[in-house]
Amino acid sequence: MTETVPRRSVDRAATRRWLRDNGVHLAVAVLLLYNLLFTANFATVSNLTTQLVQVAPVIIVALGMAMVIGTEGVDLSVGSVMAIAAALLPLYLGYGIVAGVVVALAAGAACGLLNGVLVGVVRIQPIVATLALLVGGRGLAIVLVDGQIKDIRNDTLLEFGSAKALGIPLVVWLAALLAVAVGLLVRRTTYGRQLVAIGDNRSASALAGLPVRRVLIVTYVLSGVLAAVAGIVATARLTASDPSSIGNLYELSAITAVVVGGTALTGGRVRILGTVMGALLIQLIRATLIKNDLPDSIAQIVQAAIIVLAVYAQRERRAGAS
Amino acid sequence: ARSEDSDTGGGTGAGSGGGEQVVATPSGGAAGPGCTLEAYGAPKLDLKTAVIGFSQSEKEANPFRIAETQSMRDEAAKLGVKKLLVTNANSQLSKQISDIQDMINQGAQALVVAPLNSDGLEPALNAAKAKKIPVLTIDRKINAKACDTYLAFLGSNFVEQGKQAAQQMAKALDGKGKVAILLGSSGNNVTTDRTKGFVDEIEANSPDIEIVAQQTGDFARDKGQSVMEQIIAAQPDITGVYAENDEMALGALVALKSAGKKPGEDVQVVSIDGTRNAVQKVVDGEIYAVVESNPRFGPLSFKTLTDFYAGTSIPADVIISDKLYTKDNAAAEVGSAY
Amino acid sequence: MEAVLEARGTGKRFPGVVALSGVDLALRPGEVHALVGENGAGKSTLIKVLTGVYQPDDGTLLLGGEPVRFGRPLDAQAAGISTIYQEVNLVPLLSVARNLFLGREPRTRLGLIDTRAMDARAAELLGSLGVHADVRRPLRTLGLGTQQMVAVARAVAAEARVVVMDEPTSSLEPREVATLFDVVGRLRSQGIAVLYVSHRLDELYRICDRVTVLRDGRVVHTGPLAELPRLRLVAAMLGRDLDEVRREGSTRFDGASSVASGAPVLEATGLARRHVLDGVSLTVRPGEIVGLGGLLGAGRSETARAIAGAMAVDAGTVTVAGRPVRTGSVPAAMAAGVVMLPEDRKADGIVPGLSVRENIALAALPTLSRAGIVSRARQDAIVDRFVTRLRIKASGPDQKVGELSGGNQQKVLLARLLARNPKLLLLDEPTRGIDIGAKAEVQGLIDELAAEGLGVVLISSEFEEVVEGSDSVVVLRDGRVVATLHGAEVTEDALISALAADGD
Amino acid sequence: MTPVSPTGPAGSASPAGPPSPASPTGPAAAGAVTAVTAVTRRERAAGIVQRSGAYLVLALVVLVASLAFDSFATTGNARNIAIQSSFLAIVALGMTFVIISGGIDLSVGSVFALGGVLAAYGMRWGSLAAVLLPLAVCGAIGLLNGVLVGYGRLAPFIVTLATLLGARGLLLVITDEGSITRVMPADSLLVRLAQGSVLGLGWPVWIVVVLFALGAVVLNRTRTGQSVLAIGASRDAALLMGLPVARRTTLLYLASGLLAGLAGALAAAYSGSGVTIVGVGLELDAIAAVVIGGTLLTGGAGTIGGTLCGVLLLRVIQNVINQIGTLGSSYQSVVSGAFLVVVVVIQAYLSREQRL
Ligand SMILES: Nc1ncnc2c1ncn2[C@@H]1O[C@H](COP(=O)(O)OP(=O)(O)OP(=O)(O)O)[C@@H](O)[C@H]1O
Ligand SMILES: Nc1ncnc2c1ncn2[C@@H]1O[C@H](COP(=O)(O)OP(=O)(O)OP(=O)(O)O)[C@@H](O)[C@H]1O
Ligand SMILES: [Mg+2]
Ligand SMILES: [Mg+2]
Repeated sequence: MTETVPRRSVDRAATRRWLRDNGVHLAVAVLLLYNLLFTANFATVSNLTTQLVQVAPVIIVALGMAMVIGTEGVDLSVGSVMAIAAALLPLYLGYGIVAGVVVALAAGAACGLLNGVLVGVVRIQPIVATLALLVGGRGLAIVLVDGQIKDIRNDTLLEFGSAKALGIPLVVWLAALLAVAVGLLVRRTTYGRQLVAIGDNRSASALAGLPVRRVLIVTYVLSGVLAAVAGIVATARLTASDPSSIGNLYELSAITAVVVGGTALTGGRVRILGTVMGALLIQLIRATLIKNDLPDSIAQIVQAAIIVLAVYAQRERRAGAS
Repeated sequence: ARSEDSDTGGGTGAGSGGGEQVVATPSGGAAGPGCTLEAYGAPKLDLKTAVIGFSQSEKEANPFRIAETQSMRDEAAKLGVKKLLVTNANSQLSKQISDIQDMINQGAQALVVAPLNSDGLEPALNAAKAKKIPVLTIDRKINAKACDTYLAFLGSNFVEQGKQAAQQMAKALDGKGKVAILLGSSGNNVTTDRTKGFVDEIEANSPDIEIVAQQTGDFARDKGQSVMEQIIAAQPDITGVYAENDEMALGALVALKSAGKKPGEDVQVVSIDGTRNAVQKVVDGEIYAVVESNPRFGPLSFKTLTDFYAGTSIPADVIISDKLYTKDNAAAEVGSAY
Repeated sequence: MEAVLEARGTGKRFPGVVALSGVDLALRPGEVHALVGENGAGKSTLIKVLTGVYQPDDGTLLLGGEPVRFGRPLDAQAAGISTIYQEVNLVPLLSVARNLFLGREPRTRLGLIDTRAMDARAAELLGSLGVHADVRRPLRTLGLGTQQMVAVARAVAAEARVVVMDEPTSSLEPREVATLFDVVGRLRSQGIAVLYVSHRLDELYRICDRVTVLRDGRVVHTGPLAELPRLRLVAAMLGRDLDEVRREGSTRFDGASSVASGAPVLEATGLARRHVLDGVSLTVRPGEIVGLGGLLGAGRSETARAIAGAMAVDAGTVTVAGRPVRTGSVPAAMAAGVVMLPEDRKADGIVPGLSVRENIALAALPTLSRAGIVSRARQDAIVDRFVTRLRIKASGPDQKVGELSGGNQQKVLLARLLARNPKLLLLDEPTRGIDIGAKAEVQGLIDELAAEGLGVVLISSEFEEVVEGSDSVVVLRDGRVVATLHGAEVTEDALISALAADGD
Repeated sequence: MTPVSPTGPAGSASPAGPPSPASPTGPAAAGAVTAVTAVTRRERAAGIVQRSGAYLVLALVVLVASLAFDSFATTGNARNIAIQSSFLAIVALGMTFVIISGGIDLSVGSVFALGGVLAAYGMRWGSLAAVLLPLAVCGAIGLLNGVLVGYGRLAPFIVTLATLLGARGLLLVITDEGSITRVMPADSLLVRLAQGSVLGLGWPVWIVVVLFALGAVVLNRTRTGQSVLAIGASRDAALLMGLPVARRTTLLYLASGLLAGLAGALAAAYSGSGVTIVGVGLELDAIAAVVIGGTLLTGGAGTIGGTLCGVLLLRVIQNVINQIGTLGSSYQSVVSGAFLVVVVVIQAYLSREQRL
């Protein structure tokens, strides 16, 4: 009797921990299985490709978001930054693809710098610091192109938006590549480890002599650049630059992906694979709802329910205080 | 900055140079007795010395709103109106209410309002009424008493637009096929009306056309694209797409092509608005037809106001006739599209 | 005699650790019961089980003979058990008074908090404990010692049947300690049971009636304290044999003050900051251990923080090995070879979510990595070295530091500093909350490091430690240096009279 | 308890024994005390500036605006601003408490809209139902948030993000995908209340005044308020101090839901119908207002009055932009974004932390 009690409790703990770390993978698997079995025309290459292509920009944004959240921050401005990048792209494509891309990325970096300085130096709370750019950024983007939606005619860019390598679209390759890169950055580099430490206990990190400000600024800059990349990807796919709608509500999708992926908003932890999976989960949910032609109302409710379930499955069951 | 297309392809839509609006229902007519200065009880006014307020509903971030606001500004300038106040509610109803109240407070003597929603502007309109300030609502009718809460309504009939689109769709598919609808944003009257007009017409007159999907694309191009991609993957055999605005249609075209479909041949696309980019696609034969929804309300609004102050009676509804772009006229008219 | 609170066969497991197994503990009314054991023995865990913070995996709790289950701390408090947890657990942003009465504020007829009455009672309560602070200011503006006293006040203010104190004196001055013992005595005379955890053995012998010794989560001895001589107690705790223990003195410092020579490693002059420091100067030579003497709030921590660049100063210069160092910047100070062990381990020290390995490597990361890539090999080398040298007790280098016992956390922090191989060590309460075994080790280590030529600044609330540890002592009061003792002058009496002499 | 006897403790403290408080330590302790109070006075001053930062900025903006535009400093305009701010203010009040507790409630925007639609829906059974129905449903949503955050220990951000979607979905269900807008009869009590005014100020404004007064009292003068502050500052500490953390947390989100619902119902009555497209992005406005008002998003500190200032500031900016009268919509958002930065930066410098 007394023998069994502990074992069972330990087992339960183990299960809980497994769920906590793999809940999102499980959820993705389940949803995938469901669709493969019950949704018409789901198990087709073209369809699966579509899902990957659509999720690519979300993943790219979510990677930056994961790092920012790792520092116990959040970046609400990513959507607007995407729009700014998208707006600048056609304005400079005239000088060639490189010029256009460089300018767009530079703009992303600049936006990130603004956020980073507000958060790291002026020490404004991330939500509000980045809220400003969320509000103003899109306006700026629209001003840049005075409200016009410009068609993209640059073949290299269009090619990038549609071409495939080894049967997989370039944009998907890009997203995968960036995921690996960010993964290594966080796990293997000095910067990455400092980032996590700062997110966990800022004052201790400062006293340990870590360059807190620099790390924070770099993180937000990276988030900005990644958002810009996503903006370019989305533009290339759309074959047009539409700053008024590109990246709308991406901040929420990205945050959801990160959190559903098991990165706590309290910082001190960055899970890249989880984030990617989180993004995939959201994508699958949306796809499922559209393919079964559910009305918007039901769609939103179901989405809400699944998010809560996914997060609940992997909640931290702390023993209590301390 | 050097734009890729220095010739600003599709860039000049904003100008008021394009096609004037044409009134379909003439003065009086079905719209009852009409409204006169006395009936409304507004003070006499000379526009040249007047402060006019224009309350725009959505960001000037899509061709329609840009053209609409621009044509108001241009016409005001043309007539030498003393001051034109312009506000924009950024799609927030509460803001449109305060916008109107603010303009009244700044001494606006007549108001032109592009309502964000058919309901919910009561406090603002009451404030205007209390000060006997005439209010013209444009492009969207509000649920209130004309010549009382507001002066009159100028604009298109969205249900009618949907109906026209349906007829074109029927023609394109000669009465047979599977159609997907790209809805506008949920809860928006325009969405509701354009859907109603289309669906009713199809059900009434084209029993063999089946509506297989209705998903929202939020009036945005990228959403139109991603939703379309999902729909094609799920139902590769659709033959028609009805987009409730041009932007979603343009997004859909991209999706169709990347899925290896030939718009205009495998799939027929019909949409509403008449933006230059869309009309160009009609010329290229990718879109079958575009029902115009003309945003250039400047001239008509100020003409109506001038008439009103000149003592003419204004009908409650001044419905403008919506032009139709098909391969027959598109090439000729694309220049006047916005 | 019937026990008020009793734990039977208590067991508690954490991932990778058995913190408690089969622990029996009975608290009788009117007794002061000592709970002792090495760092990580399970004292705090037992307390948390007793007070409803953790749920035991096995065993039962009896309250006045009746089985009880505390789902959360609130239940335990409702049952008349009030607790002072190991790390100060109060709300720093709230005022002192509100902290004291949080959850049981005096209320007016309208049911609203009676602020005036509350402040008055708070001031009285603290005054009776010798703390004369403005009770309306935020708690965080008080020194850690003072905060500890507030926690004590809060615990005794609630009329309780059992009062649990987990290392309450670890950050207290002799003066406060004495006050605390007064309180304990009063509680005992009122028939209240007190569970008392401390690593300061002399304290135990002064106030405790019975003792329970924990080792590795098991009870190795229970009984009247008087019948257990000090050495046996230590032996029981450490699980070593008597003579081995006998060889070690009360502190490991060799009294012989090494004649420090050579150019000063640290020269701090005229450090000043409004209301906190006013013109503190300090010189440390290689191999010299300089103690900072002072009472609570004298500004010792501030001095250390100023030198370490952790606190901006209005005036004053810091020179390390002849080179001036930019003040107010920790990285600058570290680059110059100055490192500090912060006073508040929980808030300013550990990074709880990270592993032991990462916490140790944290400050040295740049030196452990090539081209920004962390070299796992170098990291492990350093970590292994210090884990063994400091006898850090963890389930492995991958255990989260947040899960370590207080003492082991402290050792990890020391390791982090040493990994930078610094020129000057600033140690603010280095042995706080460390068991005598570890304490001796740490003290020995400090001597060792000094012998290796490091300069050391030592802050300790234990006069004995300061005196035996330091070659010279700088005495502070109200942020001013009031005396400096050298070599032979360094005695407790000298220190105390220096403290007493009024500076003007 | 008896004060420490002068010699007793000193004697027993250690063999040598520290100086007895009576003589030598006396000055030392006194020293500490004087230092302490000195610090306090400075801190008080700083505290006042910090807390009134929002007030100062508001005053400044109003001053500039009144000088710049002659139609700004008019009673009519003041009335407008007051009534227009009131609905956001009610939402922001709930948000303030949630944020002080270290949480956040993103669902308020949708809940606000849902409240309005339900009010219009309930109107068929009279004004009372038109208030109770939204309160019931929105309260339930708030409760759900609270339980998931308080007892389930889920991240508030994500939980309320989910309910943001859910509430919007629910709204679409009861309005047939948003195609139905129910009108509220102008003669009904609720509408007359929402649109009517006393002493020149609209009823909603008075409701705001009352609610905020209550809010301030609850926060500063009740045990609930104190525990909210404690939870926000350190959840663990609050737990160890024996506060009913989970229950309090739940209560907060419930309150936030109720307030958002109430605001929605009032706004609907004010605008005469349950419009489906309102409330989008309202949560961000509320958060901005709260933070501009000087409340820490990290929790543990905040003021009710500050939030009111924050709300007014946001509205005044909008008003000023309209006063300029010719700004394009995109420029408008650029301006408000830039303004947000300026305000929070000023705030940040006013409320500088003394410590590192
Ligand atoms: N939350 C936790 N998770 C995992 N392990 C824990 C946790 N808390 C404590 N432990 C482990 O339980 C053991 C006992 O820890 P505890 O804090 O009770 O020791 P202690 O006797 O209080 O030591 P000290 O005297 O240093 O405070 C230690 O090995 C510690 O690593
Ligand atoms: N007994 C007390 N009463 C009121 N305030 C105090 C008291 N003791 C300390 N303080 C406050 O704490 C502040 C910092 O004290 P601090 O603890 O850093 O000094 P210290 O010499 O390092 O003492 P400690 O040994 O606690 O570190 C002082 O400026 C003082 O305001
Ligand atoms: Mg302990
Ligand atoms: Mg100190």
